[in-house]
Amino acid sequence: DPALIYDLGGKFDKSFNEAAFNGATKWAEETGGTFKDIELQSEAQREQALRRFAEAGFNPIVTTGFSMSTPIASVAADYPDTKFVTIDGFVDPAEHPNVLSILFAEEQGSYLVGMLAAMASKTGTVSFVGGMDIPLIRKFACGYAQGVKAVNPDATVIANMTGTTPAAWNDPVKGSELTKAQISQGSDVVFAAAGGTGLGVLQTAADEGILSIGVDSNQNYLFPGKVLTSMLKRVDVATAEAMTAGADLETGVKALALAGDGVGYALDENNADLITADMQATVEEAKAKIIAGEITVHDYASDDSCPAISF
Amino acid sequence: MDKMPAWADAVLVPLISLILAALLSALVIVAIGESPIEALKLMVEGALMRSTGWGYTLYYATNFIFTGLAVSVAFHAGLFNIGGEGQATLGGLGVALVCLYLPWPHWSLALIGASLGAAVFGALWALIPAYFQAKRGSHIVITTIMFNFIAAALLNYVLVNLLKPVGTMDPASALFPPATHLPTFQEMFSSPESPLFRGAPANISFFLALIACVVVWLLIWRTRLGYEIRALGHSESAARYAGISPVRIIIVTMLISGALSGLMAVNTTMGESERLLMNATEGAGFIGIAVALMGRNHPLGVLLAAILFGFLYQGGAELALWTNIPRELIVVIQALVILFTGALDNMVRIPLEKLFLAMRRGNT
Amino acid sequence: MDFLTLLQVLDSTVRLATPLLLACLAGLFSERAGIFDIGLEGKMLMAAFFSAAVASLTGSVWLGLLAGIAGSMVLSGIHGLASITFRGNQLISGVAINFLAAGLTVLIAQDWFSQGGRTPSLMGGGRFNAITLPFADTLSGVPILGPIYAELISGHSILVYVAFACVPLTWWILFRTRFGLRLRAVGEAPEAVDTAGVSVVGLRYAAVAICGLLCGIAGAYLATGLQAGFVKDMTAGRGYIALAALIFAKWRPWHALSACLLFGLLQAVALRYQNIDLGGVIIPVQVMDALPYILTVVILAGFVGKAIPPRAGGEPYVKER
Amino acid sequence: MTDQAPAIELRGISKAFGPVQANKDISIRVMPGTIHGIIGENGAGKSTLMSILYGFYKADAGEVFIAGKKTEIPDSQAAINAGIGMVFQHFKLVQNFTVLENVILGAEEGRLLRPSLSKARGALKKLAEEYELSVDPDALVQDLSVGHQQRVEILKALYRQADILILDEPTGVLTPAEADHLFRILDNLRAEGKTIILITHKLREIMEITDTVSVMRRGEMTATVKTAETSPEALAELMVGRKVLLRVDKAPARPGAKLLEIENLRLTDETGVQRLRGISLDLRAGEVLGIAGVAGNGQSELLEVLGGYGTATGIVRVNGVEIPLSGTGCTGQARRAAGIGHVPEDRHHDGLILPYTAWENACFGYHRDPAFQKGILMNNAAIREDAKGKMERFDVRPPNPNLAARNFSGGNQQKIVLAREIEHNPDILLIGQPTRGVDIGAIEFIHQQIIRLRNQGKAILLVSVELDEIFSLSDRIAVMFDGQIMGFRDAAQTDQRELGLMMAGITQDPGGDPLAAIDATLAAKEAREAAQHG
Ligand SMILES: Nc1ncnc2c1ncn2[C@@H]1O[C@H](COP(=O)(O)OP(=O)(O)OP(=O)(O)O)[C@@H](O)[C@H]1O
Ligand SMILES: Nc1ncnc2c1ncn2[C@@H]1O[C@H](COP(=O)(O)OP(=O)(O)OP(=O)(O)O)[C@@H](O)[C@H]1O
Ligand SMILES: [Mg+2]
Ligand SMILES: [Mg+2]
Repeated sequence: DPALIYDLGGKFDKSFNEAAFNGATKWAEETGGTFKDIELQSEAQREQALRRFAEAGFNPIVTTGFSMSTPIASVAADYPDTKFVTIDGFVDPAEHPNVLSILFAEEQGSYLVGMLAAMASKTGTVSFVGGMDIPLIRKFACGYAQGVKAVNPDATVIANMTGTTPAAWNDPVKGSELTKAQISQGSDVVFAAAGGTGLGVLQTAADEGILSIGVDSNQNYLFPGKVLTSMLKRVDVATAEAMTAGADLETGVKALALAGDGVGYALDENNADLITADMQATVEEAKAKIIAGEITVHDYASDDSCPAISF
Repeated sequence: MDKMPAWADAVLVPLISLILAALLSALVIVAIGESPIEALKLMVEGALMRSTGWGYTLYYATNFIFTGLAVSVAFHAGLFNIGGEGQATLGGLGVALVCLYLPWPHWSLALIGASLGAAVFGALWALIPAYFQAKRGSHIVITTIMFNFIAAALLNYVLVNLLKPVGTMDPASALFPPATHLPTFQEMFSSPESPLFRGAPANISFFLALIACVVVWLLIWRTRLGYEIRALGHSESAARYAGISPVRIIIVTMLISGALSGLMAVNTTMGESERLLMNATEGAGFIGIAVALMGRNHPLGVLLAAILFGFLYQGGAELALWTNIPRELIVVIQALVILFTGALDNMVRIPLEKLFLAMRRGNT
Repeated sequence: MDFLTLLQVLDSTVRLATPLLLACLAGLFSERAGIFDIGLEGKMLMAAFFSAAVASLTGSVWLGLLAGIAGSMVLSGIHGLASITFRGNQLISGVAINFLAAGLTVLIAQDWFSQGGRTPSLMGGGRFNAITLPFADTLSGVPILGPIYAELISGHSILVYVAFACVPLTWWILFRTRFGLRLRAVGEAPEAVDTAGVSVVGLRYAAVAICGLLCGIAGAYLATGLQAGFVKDMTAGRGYIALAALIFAKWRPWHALSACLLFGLLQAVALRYQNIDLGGVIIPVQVMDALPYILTVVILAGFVGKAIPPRAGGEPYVKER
Repeated sequence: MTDQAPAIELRGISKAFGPVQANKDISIRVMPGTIHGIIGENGAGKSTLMSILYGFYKADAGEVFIAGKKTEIPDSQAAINAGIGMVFQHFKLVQNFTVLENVILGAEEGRLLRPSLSKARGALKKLAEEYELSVDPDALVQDLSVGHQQRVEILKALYRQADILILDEPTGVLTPAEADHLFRILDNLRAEGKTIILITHKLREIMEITDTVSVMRRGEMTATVKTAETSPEALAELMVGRKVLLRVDKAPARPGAKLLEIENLRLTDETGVQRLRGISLDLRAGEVLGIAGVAGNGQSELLEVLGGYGTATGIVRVNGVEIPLSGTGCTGQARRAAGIGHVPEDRHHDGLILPYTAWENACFGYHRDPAFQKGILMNNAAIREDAKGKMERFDVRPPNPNLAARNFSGGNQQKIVLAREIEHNPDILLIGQPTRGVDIGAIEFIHQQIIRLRNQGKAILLVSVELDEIFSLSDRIAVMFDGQIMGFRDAAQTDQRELGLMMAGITQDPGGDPLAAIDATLAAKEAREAAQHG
């Protein structure tokens, strides 16, 4: 059986851990298989969970979050017959042949929703709310800003972070205030990449009559007609695929990008009225170009810098 | 003359309180549709019946010993140091700087250096609130709360902008050089014939924590400084009468307290993760308050309470591994343990005292 | 900063200050009666959960409010039992209550709603909506005062007005009524109250109950006024900040208002002005994030003298040892 | 008289605090319109018995009859309803409330304060006139002198229309003038038919004012007698179980070298009030200089400055060497090193750490002494041994150094402090209120120790509000008033009246009734302080 280890944010973070859970559930429903999962509580449990699951014979062991890569690197050699998957993390395949690293090109998905934001914006000012100031969140913000500027080079992108303690991921009240502050600075589309805090952002955007953009999972349904789109990161698909492959999982490094729909933007009945055919066409064109390599979206993590916005 | 024998107060009361907490926890487990007996079995087996379980229990306990001692030392001077979290955070920074930027030939030297780094950084982070309390009367509870937030912001900045290696996603420092690797219990106690503590994070800093317990005990009950700290804690006016300077004691005590909190980072940052993480303290500073209060501010009590909390953490991890019980159940159990052993202890003590008194009357 | 921005910052200040203010007044009642309470955080959290849960189940925000208050008061009852009846350690009890609330809210939420420790988002009658005060629209044209009235004073949820009304009410109760006199006395010298023939236990329970009530409103405001649902740990340390404000205010109602407004303002400013560019040097977001806390320490050390808590505070009333 | 029901009758009252049997089967009858005294050693159970009558503690067994009717007194409210008022040994006042607020607390008229306050204001005015009990109704209690605080307690009881008034050691903290005043009030109350129970350690007071007196020992009532039919000596013997020397025998002083010289000592407290206004005095080896004065006239501050924990200006020389009065050299430890021992007035507050054991307290302030060290640690064994010796020599009971200080009676606590300071063999000993609240057995012992020290050639500065004590111990007497010394007198050549006037700030005998003159100077002093505050 496969096992799934969620990052500290917990199984139901309405975000990428939840996406992994959904993917695993879908896999279980479709195949009738079962999987084991655990929500971590502390840093030290990472390695513990890996070892306990490996010893108990679970295979593959799928993990979410970049923080799992280091523990996997130190455990993998002890269990050569077990396959480990690190979603968002990177483990050198040369050293650890039994590990699959799945990396998402979040900047590409963010780029597309940034374009949508710029097109939907009437004021020329759009904004971003991040949970904590960490590289991953900057990566989102950077891609987003690039997309915005691609459509409207004069647009203003306001990027704010919620806080510096773990509470930053669960403070919808602060998210809400940040959104209000951004609205008063002219923003009329806000992209939230902030876990539970993001709910406050989406809520306030809906209350105040501006558009919002969800993250990781499709969050369009939360406020139908008020969420412009969601930046999708198909952790669910990646999880389900890994589980389907089972013990025969191919290891190495897998980059999930726009090509192959590893990332993308959400279009469904909830936001059908918000995205005009024109907008969709423009975004699809950009998407094709990115896939074709004609447009390169800069990845913040590659050199810790961003051409479109400063942190 | 006491109302009941000391052993009853020290053993019987906490034991009965613990049982009450366990019973109530069992009710909660039943309420969410699981079996409390199974849960208890899992916890005990996972945390205490295997050496690896102990390896985790003691790893957590190490953290709580340091923060618990920190809180209790301050308490003896009448100071409520809620800032363990921030001081431990800064301690982590100290450890990281020492391990990353100084060349260490051997782990033993690195351990000394890192301990110093952790203690100094933790102490300095406690110094400012201490100074304001001593000189300006600024309430240390407020200032230490504030310093927790400030420490988090500082660490966030340092990690993301200064310490994080370029191109990595983790807001964490680079791995420390191998020479700073501290011996784990596995390396210390395992032999090929009898593998022990496999993979457990417990490491030599547990013994550092034990030493800290002894040192704190000596400090508080055997040194002049400890005598003066306790005197100030009991009565400021008497302290002044005896020529004990409140300003000096407040500052020195908080430096010691901050250093102890900071030392926790040797266990987490150097011993376990071997790099500086964003949230390495994980609330241990707050658990330290509960541990200190439950341990009645005595190092032995702190040690026992820390092990109890270590057990809850590790047992909780086992529950999370093998059942569908949400991890918050462990938080509830912790709450009940704190409540019954720490705050509702008189509920047990008063009837017991009556019982013992009646027995004594009956005998004489 | 132009006038409109100022108004918006102040508006944000009011919203951020309201939960602090309610919790701070809650703590004021309790601590004035000699019961220290670091469990404000937990009570608010409990109330936030139950108000959102019941509001979402019944669709009535008022029933939600009642449920939130009830949840908070149950915790108050536990605190009272521990610190009044069984003369336990008030700090430990408060710590335990914070843990209990953090765990129970998520546990129950998961059990009831299976949405990962959240309540469903509240719709329509499940939330407190902003109230537009009379003439707000007509007056908004009046220079200066008009916008102040329309933007700043009008347009908050009813609980905000309740919170602000609680300040004079608290003052009046404490300093103009018999109950207030006795309450203050029991926090200063319980033996004086006892020998005057008044029940120390009764008064302290009353104070703790009021504390629960106000924390209940604070939590309900977070989950059903400011937000539309409960998210785990959504109080995010506000209980501790309220405690700081209480000490800052030296346990006085009007000062509590100033202290909470100050904290609210500092936060509002920090939220609005992240990444300030000072001629090339960009102040990092972390500095702004920490600014409210740094300023608090500076103000405390620089301008506010020593805060002396109620004399009997934190000590159980023990007659016979 | 005989057919009249007793105002109070207690039958078979027993009370245990855990293992301590504080009251054992106590019965007592007090007739209406009389003053009944209760005496007994520290810890005999006097306060406990009265607290039971007032409903503060609940008796384990026994019955209470008020005016012949069996009355249940489960709490103080019941006692108040039964017409009982009590002034506790340790006042039960809210320090930061006004007098008025303290008086109405628990006896308010309605839910709102204003009506109660104005009614009480009127009532207080009447009571003040009726019983000479004037206090400023709007003053904060913490600003009042102990004597005035006691008036507030009495007013509280009278405001509740108490017919039975219990006073627990009321004169322990009063000056002779204040005590006389109190007794006049008690006389008036008795004349009105009220019943009064008076606990005191002072036999003179018992003889002076009571009608009947009971003696308690170790929780039991050992005797009840008519005051007129007994004598102080007999009572003392009943109380302690042996003969007690009620007077101090001392040889004439042989003063030697000047050990302490003080010139123009001044101190202003943090509220801006001048507490010491230019004190100058000399103290010689082998003499006791008694400082008399009403509490709150700067005596405490004088001791604090000399003891090293108050900063002042002026010159102080010890053995001819000037010592610093502020800064780093001004600490308690520096003073001890300079040969000054200090028995502080308030043992609970300053002199002892109540949760510390007796042995820890026995080295308090001397804990840095090299004899008590073992390397970097304290030599607890040595300290304990040393404490044991001290406790034996000073007859501290129980002689158990491991017992916490709070578990000793007041007299024994006092002995621990005295032992500590005296045995360290200081050249100069500062002693504040050495016998406050201590029973006569202990008083006898403490007085003997002070005289013994003087005879060894030490210099002793004694501060006491008890004129009796000042007279029986001092060789010279200085009177302090309002931060100044009104004058020095030879103990043999002055009398209570002259000192009493000086204590009120009057150096010249005005003749006639001194009370008016006293009131005038006191009013002037209060006005000055108020002005300084503002
Ligand atoms: N609240 C209490 N709890 C426990 N023990 C007490 C309490 N109050 C008094 N005791 C004990 O009861 C005994 C009698 O004390 P009590 O205060 O009645 O003595 P007392 O005669 O008033 O003494 P003193 O002359 O010193 O005022 C003492 O042994 C004392 O230790
Ligand atoms: N609440 C209490 N609990 C336990 N013991 C007490 C309590 N109150 C008083 N005692 C003890 O009772 C004895 C007598 O108490 P009391 O309060 O009468 O003090 P005291 O001897 O008169 O001292 P003081 O000099 O302060 O008047 C002492 O041993 C004291 O420690
Ligand atoms: Mg007494
Ligand atoms: Mg006494």
